[in-house]
Amino acid sequence: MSDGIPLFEMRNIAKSYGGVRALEDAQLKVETGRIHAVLGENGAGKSTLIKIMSGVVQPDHGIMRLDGTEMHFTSPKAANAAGIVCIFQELSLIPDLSVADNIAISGAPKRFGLIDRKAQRQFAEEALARAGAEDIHPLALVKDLPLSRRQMVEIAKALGRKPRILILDEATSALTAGDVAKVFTVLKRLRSEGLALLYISHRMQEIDELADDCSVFRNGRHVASYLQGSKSRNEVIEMMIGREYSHVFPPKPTDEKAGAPALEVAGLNWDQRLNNISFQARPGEIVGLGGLDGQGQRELLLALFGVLRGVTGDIAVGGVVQRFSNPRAAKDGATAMALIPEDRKTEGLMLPMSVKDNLTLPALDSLAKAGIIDRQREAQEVDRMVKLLAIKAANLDIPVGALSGGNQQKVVIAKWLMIGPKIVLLNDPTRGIDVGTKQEIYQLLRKLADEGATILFYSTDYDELIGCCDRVLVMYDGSIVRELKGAEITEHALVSSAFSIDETAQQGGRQVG
Amino acid sequence: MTRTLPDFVTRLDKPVLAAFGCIILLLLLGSLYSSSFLSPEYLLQQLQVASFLGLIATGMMLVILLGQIDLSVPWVVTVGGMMSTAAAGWGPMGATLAIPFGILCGMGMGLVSGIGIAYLRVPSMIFTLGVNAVAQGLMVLWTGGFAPQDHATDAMHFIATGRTIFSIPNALFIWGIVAAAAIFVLTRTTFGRAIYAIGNRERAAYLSGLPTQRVMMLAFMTSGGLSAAAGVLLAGYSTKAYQGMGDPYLLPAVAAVVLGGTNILGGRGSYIGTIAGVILITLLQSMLSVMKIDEAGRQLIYGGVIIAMLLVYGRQKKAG
Amino acid sequence: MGDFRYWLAEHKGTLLAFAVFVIMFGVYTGNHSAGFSSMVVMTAANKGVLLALVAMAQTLVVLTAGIDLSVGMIFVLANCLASQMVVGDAGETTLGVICVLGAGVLCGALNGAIVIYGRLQPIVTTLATGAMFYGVALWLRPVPGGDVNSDLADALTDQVYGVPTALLVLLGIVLVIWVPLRRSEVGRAIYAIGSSEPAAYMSGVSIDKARFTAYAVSGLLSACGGLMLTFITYSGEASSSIGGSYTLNSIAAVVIGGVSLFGGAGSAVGAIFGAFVLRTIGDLLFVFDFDPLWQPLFQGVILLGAVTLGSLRLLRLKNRLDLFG
Amino acid sequence: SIAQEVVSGPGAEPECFAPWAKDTKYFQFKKKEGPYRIALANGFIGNTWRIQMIKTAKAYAEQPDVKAKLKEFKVVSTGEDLAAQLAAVDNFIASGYDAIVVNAQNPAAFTPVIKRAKKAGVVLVAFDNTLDTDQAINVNVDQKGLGEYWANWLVKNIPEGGKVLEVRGVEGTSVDRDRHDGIQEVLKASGKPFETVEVVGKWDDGTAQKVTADAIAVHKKFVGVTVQGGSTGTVRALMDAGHPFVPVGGETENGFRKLCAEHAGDGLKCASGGTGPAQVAVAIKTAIAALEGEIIPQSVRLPLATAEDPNFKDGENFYKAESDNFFVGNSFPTCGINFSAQEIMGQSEADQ
Ligand SMILES: Nc1ncnc2c1ncn2[C@@H]1O[C@H](COP(=O)(O)OP(=O)(O)OP(=O)(O)O)[C@@H](O)[C@H]1O
Ligand SMILES: Nc1ncnc2c1ncn2[C@@H]1O[C@H](COP(=O)(O)OP(=O)(O)OP(=O)(O)O)[C@@H](O)[C@H]1O
Ligand SMILES: [Mg+2]
Ligand SMILES: [Mg+2]
Repeated sequence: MSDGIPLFEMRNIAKSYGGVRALEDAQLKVETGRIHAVLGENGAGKSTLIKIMSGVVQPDHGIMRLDGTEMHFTSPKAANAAGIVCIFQELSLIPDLSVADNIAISGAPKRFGLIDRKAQRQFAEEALARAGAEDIHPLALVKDLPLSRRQMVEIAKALGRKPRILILDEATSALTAGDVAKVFTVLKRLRSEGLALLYISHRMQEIDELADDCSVFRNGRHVASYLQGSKSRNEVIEMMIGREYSHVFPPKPTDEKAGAPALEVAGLNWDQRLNNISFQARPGEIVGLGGLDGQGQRELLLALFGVLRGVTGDIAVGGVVQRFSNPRAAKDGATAMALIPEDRKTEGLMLPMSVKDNLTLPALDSLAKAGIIDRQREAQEVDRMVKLLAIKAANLDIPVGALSGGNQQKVVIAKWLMIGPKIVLLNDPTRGIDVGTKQEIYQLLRKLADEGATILFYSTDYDELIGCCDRVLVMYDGSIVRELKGAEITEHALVSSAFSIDETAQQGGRQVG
Repeated sequence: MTRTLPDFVTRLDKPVLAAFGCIILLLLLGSLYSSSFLSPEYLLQQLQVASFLGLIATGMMLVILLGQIDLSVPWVVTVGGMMSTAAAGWGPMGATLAIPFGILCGMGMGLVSGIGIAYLRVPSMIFTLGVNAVAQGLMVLWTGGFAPQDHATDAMHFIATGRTIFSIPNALFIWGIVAAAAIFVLTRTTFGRAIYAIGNRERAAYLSGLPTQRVMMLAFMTSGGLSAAAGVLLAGYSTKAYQGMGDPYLLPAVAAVVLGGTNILGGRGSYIGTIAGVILITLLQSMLSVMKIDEAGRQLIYGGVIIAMLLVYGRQKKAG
Repeated sequence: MGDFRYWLAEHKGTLLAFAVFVIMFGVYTGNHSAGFSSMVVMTAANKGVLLALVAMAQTLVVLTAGIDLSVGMIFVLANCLASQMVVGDAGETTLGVICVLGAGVLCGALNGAIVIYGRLQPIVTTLATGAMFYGVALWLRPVPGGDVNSDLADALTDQVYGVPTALLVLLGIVLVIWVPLRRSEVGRAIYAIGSSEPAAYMSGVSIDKARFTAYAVSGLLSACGGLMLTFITYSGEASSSIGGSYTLNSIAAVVIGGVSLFGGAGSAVGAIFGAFVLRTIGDLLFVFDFDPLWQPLFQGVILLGAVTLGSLRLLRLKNRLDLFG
Repeated sequence: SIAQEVVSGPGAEPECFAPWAKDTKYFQFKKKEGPYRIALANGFIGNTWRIQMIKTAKAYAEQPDVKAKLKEFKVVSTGEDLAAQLAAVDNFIASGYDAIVVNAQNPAAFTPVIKRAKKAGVVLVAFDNTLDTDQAINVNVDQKGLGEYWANWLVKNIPEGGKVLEVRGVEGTSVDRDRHDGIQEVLKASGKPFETVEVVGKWDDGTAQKVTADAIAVHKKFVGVTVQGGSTGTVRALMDAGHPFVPVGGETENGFRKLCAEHAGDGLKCASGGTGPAQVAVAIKTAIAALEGEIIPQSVRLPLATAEDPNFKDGENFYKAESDNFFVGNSFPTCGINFSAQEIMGQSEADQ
């Protein structure tokens, strides 16, 4: 693979944002017919690298060569024209346009200078078929599709541009296992058709399955490139985080939790999307929510947190039946419930506001007397949280949007820890987070539980459920179909119950943890 | 970390400094025309007039920080003026209650706006337009149908035009108090923090357990109250309330807030900037009117200067 | 069948505005002593088309997630210009019309240029340029007056076979300007940037071109409105209150017409019906016997009610997060 | 059988329907049998003058002798939008009203409407903002004459001339222009060294007060003031600035006359002139006369209601206990219209 001119090559690329050095002396070589994985922890510079490749940002210096000729891309359009197409994480779809419009957004078929809708629709249908998403109606609005479908549209859109190099930046992080499998089939087919693919993901098992070559980045520098399979998983992780790595998950306590349940749910129904849900959770327990994506897990968390209207059934906190009409009520007083939302950028954080102001938002009432903020206590609490979660920020007055994804997520968690929550609801909190940070989060969750909090943990990542949870409630179509306990929590059991099919019909899955 | 610097210095960001710079520039240019523009009487006179706009701009800033706008200013100002003078007609009791009653009525209008915008989720751009029309309807009906007393009380006149200490206008003190309160609220209270949070992203603020709808409603109530308070002052200034007294204040209030560096989309801005913006707009209007430029030229210069100033310091970061 | 569902979803706002208008206009003409006569319809059309054109202009800018506070002033400026230029023989009149429309495009282009290259917020930009346009209008026409080619004016404000010509003009403008724009790549880009500008940028959409087009065409449509006003009044007037009221009413019309103030969704056709709805509110004063002092209040309350109508959807709201868009 | 004919004068009731000029033509409409349907198409309503006007119109239509002649009297206010007002007139024509009285939003814009009214045989009478036409009846105030009145009075009271503050109205209106021309021509013709400083008060007390204050801050001292409207505000600004009292020529606001009377002893000399909102009653009366087949001048000149220092009398030409905001010149004795402003504005709906 080292002889001859590579399809695409980057050398000595550097990029700084203000004072932050995102990339320094970075290299990358991409070959046709291969899938190249880019690995690195949050803030390693992966996204910056591919943003440079795809013309979204310009490098401070360094050179890029396509087929041996030097290139400068001043916009995504220019990169597209050269055959480099990038799939950003849910960033490039236009919510109010139809699927077909989105797929054909640049270079739609035309008649008499106007868009030929019929031809465009055909074009979109073909692209969707190539991406294995024939079930998506081309006239549906993107905003009406669930996240995982949108991601498929994104892939179809990229394929519609007939790329030579296709880049996927965490393109699967919002997808369910089933969709991931579909996408993988497509990607493998593209590889065989001679495309070069660049693949960024924090999910190691995906890399294992897909990649041919790997490059690891750390702190904006290229650390190593190697052939997939030539290094063990631990070696790779250690290259990424730059330190020794063991025990992803903290040990689980073996004792059965006793005592009165902190949270009791009985016969919960909502809008035909939550059906007769009943369960209990005790202090010190981490209860997982499993199942395919979109089976009502998010809705369940939102219902508990007082966001949904028209919820019937009983929710008892600490033995007292409650009905929260908004998150404020759920958060306040003896309940002290916290929800770590799904999308940190729109639901968790005010990106332009400072790290400090973001951190203290939920706890503001307790830091204030008669509405006036006690600034000394505020500073103390903020310091405590920054230390506790080891949040890396140049200073606490910079906008939280300038932090890397992982640190942003830590801020979201920290702001809720500040209220001293008794019940913590987690909605897929590790999406797009690197392994190192994930590990810190797992440990934190266990520590919270040991201190007596009750944790309800929804994750799309089976490894996490297996590694972290004392119990897992598997949901299907708005109901809890199965409860797995202790050693019963295996990938096999999770998958089979997720599809709500007979366990014996499933082939045995790999057991991890 | 820059912890050692006092807060108000770090808050004086570039747009604010530029706005103050523009004020000085304007005065210097004006002094070429007539040295009177630099005389203390003229400046104090401008500050007194600026106080009315200052109150309105304070409320406007609150709602702009939320990412909203209040187009009901013109007739809520009138409501404040007319209701306070009407109350003054109800005997000695009415005279004492005149000022609070006027402000209360304005808050009532603001409450309606707040409910429509925060709870019924109608865009503020259009709901406050409707509230403005309703307020106008009410005032026309009130004046024509009920022949109210419209003479300002002595207290109102004194507050609006009197000069108690060092010949500084009382109205300026009122604005000073309101300004101090606004700065305190915006920087030191949970309410202020909530306003910035909602302006940045209401969804995240709601999920953080902030009472977003209540805050929004209260902000509109405050805006209504402050507009009405300006109406009370204006009535005191003219010694009477009259139809249309609020008309000249809507667009200057928005312009003042924006010239002061507050982001029109919400979430960012400091009150010091608004102070600068109010003074800037007041001076600009007054100088153009004194310089005997005809209305056509005045409008051209007024619009041109706003664009020019914003081009100097109000540009957004480039997207992408 | 499946396709129809998507078509319906796309045009829901427009259809709703249309339905509301039909009902209100029905009530109006039903109670009018002259009934649904051609004179009544023509009067309503002449008045409605003006606001409809300005509302269309507003729609274009609102679709890009902006707001244009200068549409009314461009309308007034065009009116003043037309009252000076659209006179004389056929050739001079044609030239005059072209100049007026060109001036509208120029005003819109100025707005667009400042928003794009100056990177100022549309609302502030147009607030300031609106004052400037008004200044120019006042300079052109310090006192009301002027004239217009009355043959052309009469032709465009009369009726043919019982159909008001003003409506035909509006229809022509929709067919010549709106429909092609809606179906062109630039038009789609206008929706795209309104819906999500970063996504549009990432998708390689020509953002500047689309935005510039939106503002320029908006100026053109406002100028069309100003031209029609000249034909209806045979004169020009630099009135800031007319400019202001058309600007504000255009925003109301756009909202009633189902265009999202957040950009990216809605149609100029909806805005047209929104404008007609607003106009019919005023007309209702004729057929119901209101005390004159109650009339402004009545109009205010109806306006408030009309814009609050959309809140009925909240009754069906299941997830409170949907409140925040 | 043309509905509207140009005839030669003299007209009916010449003391009320005074022709504007010697060469003013006369109209005679085909006599119609009463009672009549008359409409008032008002535009803007958001100021006191207009409210007072509408209340006067209603009160006039309620007077027994007038009421007997009316089958219907309808008032519609269409707001600031010119097109809406034109549509209102068209609607009244379509609905078969016999006469329409308008206060035009734009005097130049009614050409097409006048045509249609004429065709339909509808009597169109304009007042206040009258129409730029000789095809419909205008009930006019002599705006330029008002300017001349103020200026003549200033010339008389400031024999040595000096710097005069002129607070103008809404720029771009013919009323503002005519009043301004009247003032300037007389001051110039006086041969005395008058210099004027113009500011724009928009006929609005608050604006007038503000710009007067600005002007005083910059120019320090004036020997006299004319103010087209917002006179109360202008005098307030003089007082607030501690400017010595000088002769002021202003409108007929009650507040202005109150101040003039109150401070007459301190040296405040005033001339107050204008025509009040009651001109609407003259317009209605003209419309009825036209429908009855009387000969009417195309352009009617209204008398000015003036009062000068030292003739301000409480309860006669101003009302101390009443609101500042109404306009006192509210009666036209030669037309038999004798409302006192206080009668109109001092009564609430409930009392009537
Ligand atoms: N626009 C920007 N402004 C300021 N700093 C930035 C910007 N974009 C990236 N950075 C910084 O550059 C560094 C590299 O970021 P980058 O997004 O490339 O990391 P990443 O490897 O993609 O991380 P993740 O795994 O979280 O996606 C980070 O420290 C980040 O904070
Ligand atoms: N304009 C900007 N100003 C400041 N910081 C920015 C800017 N754009 C991006 N960043 C930061 O740079 C980093 C890289 O951005 P990017 O969009 O790749 O997010 P990310 O870390 O990959 O998040 P996710 O994992 O959710 O995709 C993030 O921390 C982001 O917040
Ligand atoms: Mg990244
Ligand atoms: Mg990431």
